[in-house]
Amino acid sequence: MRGAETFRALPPRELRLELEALYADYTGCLDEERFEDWPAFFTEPCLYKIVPRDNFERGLPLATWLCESQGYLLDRVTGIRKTSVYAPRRIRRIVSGIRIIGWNGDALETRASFAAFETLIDELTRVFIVGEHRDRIVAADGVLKFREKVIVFDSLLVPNSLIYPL
Amino acid sequence: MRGAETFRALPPRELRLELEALYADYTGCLDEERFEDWPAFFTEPCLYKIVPRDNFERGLPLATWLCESQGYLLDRVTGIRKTSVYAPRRIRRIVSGIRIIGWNGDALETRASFAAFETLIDELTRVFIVGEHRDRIVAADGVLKFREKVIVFDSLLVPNSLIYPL
Amino acid sequence: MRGAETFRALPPRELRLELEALYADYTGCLDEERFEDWPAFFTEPCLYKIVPRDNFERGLPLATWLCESQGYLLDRVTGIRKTSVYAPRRIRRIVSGIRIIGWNGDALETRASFAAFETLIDELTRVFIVGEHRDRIVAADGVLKFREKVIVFDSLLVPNSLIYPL
Amino acid sequence: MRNSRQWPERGVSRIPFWVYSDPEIYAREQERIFQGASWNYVALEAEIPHPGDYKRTYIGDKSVVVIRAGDGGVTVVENRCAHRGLQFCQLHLGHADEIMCPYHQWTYDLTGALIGVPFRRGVKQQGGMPADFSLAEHGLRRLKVARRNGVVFASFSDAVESFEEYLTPPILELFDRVFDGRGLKVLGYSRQLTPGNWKLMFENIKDPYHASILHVFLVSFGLNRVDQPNRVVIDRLGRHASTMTSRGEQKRTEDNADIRSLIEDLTLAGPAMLDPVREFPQYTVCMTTVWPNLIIQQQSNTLATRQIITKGPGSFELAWTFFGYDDDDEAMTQRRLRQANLMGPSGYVSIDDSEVMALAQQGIAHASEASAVVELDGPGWREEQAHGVTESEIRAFYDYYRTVMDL
Amino acid sequence: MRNSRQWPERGVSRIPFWVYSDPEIYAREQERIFQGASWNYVALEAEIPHPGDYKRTYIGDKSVVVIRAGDGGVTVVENRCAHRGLQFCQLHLGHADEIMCPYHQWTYDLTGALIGVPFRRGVKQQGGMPADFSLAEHGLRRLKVARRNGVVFASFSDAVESFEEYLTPPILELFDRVFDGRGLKVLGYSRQLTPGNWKLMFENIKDPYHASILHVFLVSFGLNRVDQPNRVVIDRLGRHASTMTSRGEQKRTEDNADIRSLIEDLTLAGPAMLDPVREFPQYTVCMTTVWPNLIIQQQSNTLATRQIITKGPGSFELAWTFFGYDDDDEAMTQRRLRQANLMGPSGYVSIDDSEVMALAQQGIAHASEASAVVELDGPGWREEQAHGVTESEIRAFYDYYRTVMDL
Amino acid sequence: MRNSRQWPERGVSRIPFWVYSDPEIYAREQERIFQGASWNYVALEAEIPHPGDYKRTYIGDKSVVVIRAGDGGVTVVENRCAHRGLQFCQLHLGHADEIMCPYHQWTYDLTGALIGVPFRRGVKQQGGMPADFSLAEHGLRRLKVARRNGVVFASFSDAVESFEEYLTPPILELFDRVFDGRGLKVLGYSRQLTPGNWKLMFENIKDPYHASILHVFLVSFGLNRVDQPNRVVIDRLGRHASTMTSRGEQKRTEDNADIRSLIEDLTLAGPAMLDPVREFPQYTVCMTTVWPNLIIQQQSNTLATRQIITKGPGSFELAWTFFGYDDDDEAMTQRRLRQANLMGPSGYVSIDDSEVMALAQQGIAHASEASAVVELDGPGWREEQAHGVTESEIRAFYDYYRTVMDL
Ligand code: FES
Ligand code: FES
Ligand code: FES
Ligand SMILES: [Fe+3]
Ligand SMILES: [Fe+3]
Ligand SMILES: [Fe+3]
Repeated sequence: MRGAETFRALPPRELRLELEALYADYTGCLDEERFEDWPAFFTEPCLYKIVPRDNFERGLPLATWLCESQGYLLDRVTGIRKTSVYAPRRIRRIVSGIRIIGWNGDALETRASFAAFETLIDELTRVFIVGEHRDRIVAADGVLKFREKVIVFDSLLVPNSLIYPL
Repeated sequence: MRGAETFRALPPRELRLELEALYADYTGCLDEERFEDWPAFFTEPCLYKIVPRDNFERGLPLATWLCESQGYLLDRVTGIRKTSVYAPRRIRRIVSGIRIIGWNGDALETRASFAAFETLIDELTRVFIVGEHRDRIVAADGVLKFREKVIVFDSLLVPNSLIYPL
Repeated sequence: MRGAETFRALPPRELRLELEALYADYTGCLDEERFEDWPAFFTEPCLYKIVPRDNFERGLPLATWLCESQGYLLDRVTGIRKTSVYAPRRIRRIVSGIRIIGWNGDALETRASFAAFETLIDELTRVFIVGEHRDRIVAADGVLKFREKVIVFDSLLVPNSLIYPL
Repeated sequence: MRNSRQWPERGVSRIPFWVYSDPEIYAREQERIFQGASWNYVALEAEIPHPGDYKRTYIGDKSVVVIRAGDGGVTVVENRCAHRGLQFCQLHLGHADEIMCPYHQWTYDLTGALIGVPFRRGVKQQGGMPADFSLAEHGLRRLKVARRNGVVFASFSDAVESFEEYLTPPILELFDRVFDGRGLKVLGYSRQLTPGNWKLMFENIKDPYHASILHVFLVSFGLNRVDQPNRVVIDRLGRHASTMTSRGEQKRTEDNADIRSLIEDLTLAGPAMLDPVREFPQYTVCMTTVWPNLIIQQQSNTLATRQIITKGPGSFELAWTFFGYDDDDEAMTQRRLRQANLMGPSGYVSIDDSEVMALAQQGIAHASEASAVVELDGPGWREEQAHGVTESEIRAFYDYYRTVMDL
Repeated sequence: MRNSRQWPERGVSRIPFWVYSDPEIYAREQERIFQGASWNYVALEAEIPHPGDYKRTYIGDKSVVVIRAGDGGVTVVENRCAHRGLQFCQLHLGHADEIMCPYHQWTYDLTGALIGVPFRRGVKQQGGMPADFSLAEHGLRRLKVARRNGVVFASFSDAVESFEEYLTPPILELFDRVFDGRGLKVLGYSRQLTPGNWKLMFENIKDPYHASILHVFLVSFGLNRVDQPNRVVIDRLGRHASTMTSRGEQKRTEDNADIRSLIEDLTLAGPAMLDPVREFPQYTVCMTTVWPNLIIQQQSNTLATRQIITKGPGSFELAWTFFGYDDDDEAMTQRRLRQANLMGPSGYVSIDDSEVMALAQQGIAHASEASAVVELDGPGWREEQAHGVTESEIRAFYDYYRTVMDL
Repeated sequence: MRNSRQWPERGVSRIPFWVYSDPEIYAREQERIFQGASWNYVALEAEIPHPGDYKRTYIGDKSVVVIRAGDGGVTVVENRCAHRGLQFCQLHLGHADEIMCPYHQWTYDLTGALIGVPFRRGVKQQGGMPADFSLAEHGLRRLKVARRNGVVFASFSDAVESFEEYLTPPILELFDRVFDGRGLKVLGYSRQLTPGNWKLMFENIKDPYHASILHVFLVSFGLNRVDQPNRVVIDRLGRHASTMTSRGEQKRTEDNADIRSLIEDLTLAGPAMLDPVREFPQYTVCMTTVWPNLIIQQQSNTLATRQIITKGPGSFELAWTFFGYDDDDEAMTQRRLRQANLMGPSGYVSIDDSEVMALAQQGIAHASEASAVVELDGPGWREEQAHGVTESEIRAFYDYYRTVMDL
C-alpha cells in the first residue's frame, strides 16, 4: 500500500488485513529478539508506553516504561544490548482480537488483546503479563507505523523485571 | 454488509474477515468489561452456554452457565453489576483459529479456540480456562449475531468462580 | 484455490487469508484430537520436527520429535492410539502472528507464534509450551500443504511428556 | 504440632484460626477424620449402572475407585497398585472387565482381588515371584461400603457403625426425603477449586444466618430468608445437620429490616430460569450436611450432591453432581437444568459463597493468633431449632471435631 | 527452628544463608519484626485525602487497611473481620462511609469500631447474639499510627517509641529533606514480585559499593559512583541508614579505574529522559532505608517510596509509589515521569538490582551451610562515613537484626 | 524426621512410600548422597572443548559450573559467588576467559581462584577490604573431579575413592563399552520435568521386568523382551547396575505368552525410523546406572547420558545429552537422530516411562503408611544374572541406599 490517502481509502476488510500483517510483523520482530528493527515500527516523534491498568484507569500519569521519541526507543535497545544486567529470558507474544476503533485525523485508532509468556533458564514457561494494545497508526513512507502505542497490562504486579518491549 | 442474502453470498475470504471482526469486537467488549453491550451480540431467542468438556463429550445436559434468551443474558449482567458478591478480577480473552464449519440453513457454523487469563488483586496473572467456541451465526439488522454460542472448556475444574462471560 | 500457479499468483492479502484458514484448520484438527486427519496437512515427503530452541540456535541436529515422511506421521498416530501408555490429557493450541517470510521456489515460507495449554485429569489448565512454527507451504491437489513444519519451542524443559502433535 | 496449639477458653464459640492453615492439623484430619471411622460420600449408583463401570474420586487426599462388581455389588478400592503403588485409574468414569495396572500389568478382579502377575513363575525356569508369594495377600486396599437408596459411601475404618446408625434417625429422614428410593438420573458435573480450608465450606452451609444477608438474589426473591419459616436439625453428636426454609415473598417487612441486600424491585428479565414447582413436602429448600465430606442440595427443583475434596490446608475442591429422577418428565428436567444457574462456579447464589470462603482464608491464613467469634444464638446448640438466626450448627460441628481431633 | 542455627563466629561480617530460606526464621521475623515494636510504612496521606478514603496494603504477611477517619485522622486496621475473619477489603484504593463485611454485614465505623450486627436481637424473639455480647469488644484489630509530613506509619505494638525517637535525629533530618511538609502529589504505582528474600532488598540499597560497579547506566553517566562525593549515615542502633552521592562527570579517572562497567562514550539518543534539575541541597541522590519495610528514593528528580512486602522466605513484593509536590509545575512533573524510566520493573537502574537479587536467592537457597562475606570497610561500622566503599550499613542492619531475632 | 520412620520388617523387598515424599528424607539425601562421597555426572568433555568453555548444570539441588581450564584440565565449582552468594552463571553453555560475578565484579580464574576484588584497597585512601583479607581464602567452592574417556564426574566429598574403584571392574567394563576413548560428538539436548521422586527413575531403569510388559513398542518389535537373552550386572555394593538384552523377533511364543502388550502385526509405516545396525558386541541394548545421578543409554544406535536432577521430593528433571562419535559417518548420525524418536519427552519408549513414574508418585504421595512390594526373583540379589525377570537391581539399590541414609 502507498501513502496516507490510500490508507484512509482502504475498505474495512482490506484495512483489517493490513493491520493483521502489521501486528504479526511487530510481534514477530520482538519474539525473534530483533530489537534493532523495533524502533522502525514507530513514527518520529512517537509515544510508546507500558502502563499498569491500575494507573491507566485512575488517570495516574506514571508509566512503567515511557518513550517519547525514536531516541528513547533506541536507548532502550542500548539498555537491552549493552547496559542492563539481567538473566537470559525468552518472551513470546500472542496477539488477538485486533479492533478498529476509528479514524482520528490521519491516524487509525486500533486495539488488540495480548498475552505474553516468559521462559527463564531451567524453568518451564509461565504467563508473564496480559493486556491490551491501544494504538494510533498512520501511513508513512508507504508503510504503516505506530504513532502511538499504549500497552495497558492487567496485573499491577510484574514478575520481577520487564526488560524486553511488548 | 447487509442482510442474510449478502451474508450467505459472501465468498469464503470475505466471510473470514467478517468473522474476525465479529470475534474481535466480541472479546473486546468483554475484556473491556462493557457487559451492558454484550447481549446485543446475540439474537432473540438465543442459546448461550458454558459447558465443561466432560459433560459435553458424555452428552450430559448440565451447563455451568445457561442462557436461553436475551432476558437470561440481561439477568447475568444484573448479577455481575448488582446482585453477586465477588472479589475484583480481570479476565483477558485470547481467541485464535476461527474455523468455518459450514452453513446450517441461514446460520453459519463456526468454531474458534480460546484461552482466558485471570488477574486477581495483588496476584500475578494466571491461566483461567481454555477451550472452544462452537457457534451459529446469522445476519440480523445488517450485522452478524450469535444465534448460538456454546463454550466448551477443557478443564472440568474451575478456579473458584466463573463470573464474567467468555 | 487451484494449483501452484494460482497460489504463487495470489496477492498478499488473499494469501494471508488462505494462511489463516490453513492454520485454523490445522490447530482445529489437533485441538479436536482428529489425529487421523493430521498427516493429510503435509506433503509426501515432508519434514515435521519439534525442536527446543536451545538445539535450534546452537545448530544441534537433535529433535524432540522427527518425522521425515507420511509414514512417520502415521506411526505417531499409531503411537498415540495404540502403543503408547499415558494419562489422559487435553492440549489447546493458540496460534497468532502469522508472518509471510517470502517465496522459496514453489514454497512459501511462513512463521507463526503459538502457545499450547495442557489440562490433566483433576488439574487446572496450565501453560504447556510456547514457541514458533517455521513452515514451508506448497499448493498440492488444490489445497495448501506443509512441506516442512519446524516447531521451535522456547523452554528446553518439557512438562513431562509431549505426546500429541503441535 | 506446635505446642502452642491450645483451643481458646470460650470453647466452640471461638474457632482458632490455626485449624485452617496448620499443615500438621491437616495431616491429623486426614488420619482421624477422612481415614477414620467416618462414612465418606463417593458416588451415586446411577454413575456406575453396569458391572465393570467405575468412577474415580477422592476421600480426603486419597484417590479411590468405585466399581460396580459382577454381582451388582459395589467395590471401593484405593487407587494404588499393590505392587509398586501406581495410581492405575486415570478416568473420571469408565468401564473395564478387570483392573490392570499399566506398569507391570498386575491384574485385579472387580472386587480388588489380585488375579494375575505376569511371569509369576518366571521365564525358562528363571526368575519370577518367590514360591511363598500369595496373590491373596496382595489385593488392592479395599474400603468398607455402605449404600442407601442409590448413594454410595465408603470408609477406611472397619470400626465404623452402620450408615443408618451413623446418620441417626432425624438426619436419615431428611436424607430419604431426597433419596427416596426412586432411580436417579445424573444430569452432569461441575467442579471448583476454592482457595480455602475445607471446613469453611461446611461452616458456610451450616450457617443459615449468612444466607439471609449475603445472597441478594436469594433474599430479594425470598428464596431463603430468616424471616421465613426455618428449621434446623442437628444429630446428637453434632457432626451432621440440616437446614430447611420455605420460599417467602419479595417484600420488605419489619422482620427483614436488617437485610440491606434485599432489593424490592429486583426482577428477572428471563423469569423462566427461576420458575420452581413445589416438589417436596413443607420446605422449598433443604440443605443437609453429612460428616465429613457431603452436602446434599435441594434448592427448589435443583438437586445435587456436593462432595468436598481436601487439597491441602489452604484449598478444597467442590465436586457437584447434579441429578434428577428417572421419572422426571422433560419439563422437570428443563427446570432442574435452568435452576442449576443458581449453583456451581457461576451460580447466582454459590458465587457469593465461593468468593467469601476465599476471602475468609485470606483473612485467617496469617492470623493464627486470632479466632472466629461464633456466638449467634449461643453459646450452646440444640438438636432441633425453628429459626435460622443461629450459628449453632457450626458450634455443633466443632464440638464433634474437637473430640475426633483431640483438640 | 533447627538447633543447627548458629550464627557464624565472625559476627556480622558473615551472614549465614539460612536467614534467607528457613521458614521458621521467616515466621519469627513476622512475629518479632513486622508485628513487633517497629514502625511500618503504610501510605502517603495524599492517597486518602477525604474522610472515608481508604487504601489496602500489607505489613509483612498481614493485610491492613489505612482509612481517613471523619475527624481527618488516620486509622489503620487489620484487614480481617472480627466475626469470622473475612478479608473484607479487596480494593487498592477506595471510598466508603463505613466498613461493611460482605459475609454477614457486620459494620464498623471509620475508626474500626463495630457499630452494627444484623439480627443482633434475633427475629421474632428468636436467635440473635447473647445478651452479654458487647459491640465494644469486637471491633477490628487497630494498629498504632504515626504520621509525619504526609507519610503514614503503623505498628502492631503499643510498646513502640514515638516515630521521631524511632528514626533518631540524623535519619529524621534526611526524612524531612524529601518530606518537608509540602503537599504530595501521587504520580502512580509500580509493583514487582522479586524471587528473593526481603532482606536482600535492604542489603542492595544499603550497599553503595554495588552501585558503582553494577549499574553501567549510573556509573557511565556519573549519576552515582564511589569516586564521587559520598556520605553514609546510620542510626545508632543500625536499623536505619541513608546513602547520599553527588552527580559526577562521565569520565574515566584513576579513582574509578576499577569500574569495568564505565562506558565513557555512552550517550542517550533521547537525552530528554535524563535531564535533571538541582532540587535538593548538596547531594543529587539520597536513598534512605527505614526499618523494617521502607526505602525512600530521591534519585535526581524522581521521588518514590518503596515498600517491601514479604511473600514467604523466597520472595518479596516491592511496591513503588511515585510522587511529586503539589507545587510542582508541569515541567517538573514531566521530569519526574521521564526519570521514572530509571526505576521500577523496567528501570534502567533497578532492573539490575531486581535481577541480581533473584540471582542471589538462587545461589543461597540451597547453601544453608555457607555464609555471605561482608568485610568491605569492616569489620565494624560507624554512624557517619564520608565514602561509599563500604558494607557497613549491611553489618549495622544485621547487628540490629540479630538483637531483635535473638540470633 | 518423624520418629515414625521405621523401614518395614521385610527389608528391601519392601520400600516404604515415605522415602518418596518426606521433605526431611529429601534433605538428608541431598546431604548424604549428592553432597556425600559419590561421583556425580556433570558433563561430556566434548561440551567444553576449549579453555574457557563452560557448562552450567546441577548436582542434586546445587547448581555447579563445569569449566575447561587453561591447561586443558576441567574445573567444577559451585555456582555461587564467594562474596554474597550470587548464582553468577546463567547460561547452559558459554565461554569466558575468567569468571566475573555481576553484582560487585569479584573475579575468579578458570580454576575458581579469586583474582580480583574491585576497590579492594578503597578509593582515595578510604574504605576497601581489611588488610587481613586474603584472596586465597575466598575462592569459589571447588569440587573434586574425575574424568574417564571424555565423561566428567564431580564430588563434593574429598573422601570419595577413585572413579575406577567407585565403579568397580564389571561396571567399568560396561562404561568403557560405550565410552571407549573415541571422541564424542554432541547431537543435542532434551529435558523433561517429571512429577515424581528421583528414585523412581532409577527403579524404572533397574527394572527389566517392566520393559517387557509396559512398552508395546519394544516388545512388539522385539527390541527388548524377557524371553530374549538378558544379562544383569550389579556392583558389589548394589549402587550401580547394568541391564543388557538382544533384539529378538516380533513373534508370539510360549515364553512371552504373558505379554499382553505384544502386537504381532504392528508395523512401521516409516521403517527408516527404526533400522539399526549392529554397533556393539553381543547385546543390542545396554542400560547402565551409575549412582547417584546417571543413566547411560545405548539402545540400538541411539546413545545418550541421562542425568537425574532432583527438584524436591515430588519431582525430578531428566537431562538427556544425545551423542555419537567423531568418526560417525553421515548415515550413522542420521540413524542416531532417527532412533532418538524412541527417547526423550516424545519417545515411543520413554513416554511410557515418564508417564508411569508420574502415576507412581500420585499413588504413593498420600500413602506413607504403605510400601512397594519388590519380591520378583527375591528376596535377595546377585551381582550377575542371566535373565530379566527380576527386581534384584532395585533391591540392591535400596540395600546401599539404606546404608548411606542410615534407615
Ligand atoms: S506398579 Fe502396578 S503392576 Fe507394577
Ligand atoms: S465474617 Fe464478617 S460479618 Fe461474618
Ligand atoms: S555477590 Fe558476587 S561480587 Fe558480590
Ligand atoms: Fe450461601
Ligand atoms: Fe542498585
Ligand atoms: Fe522403560
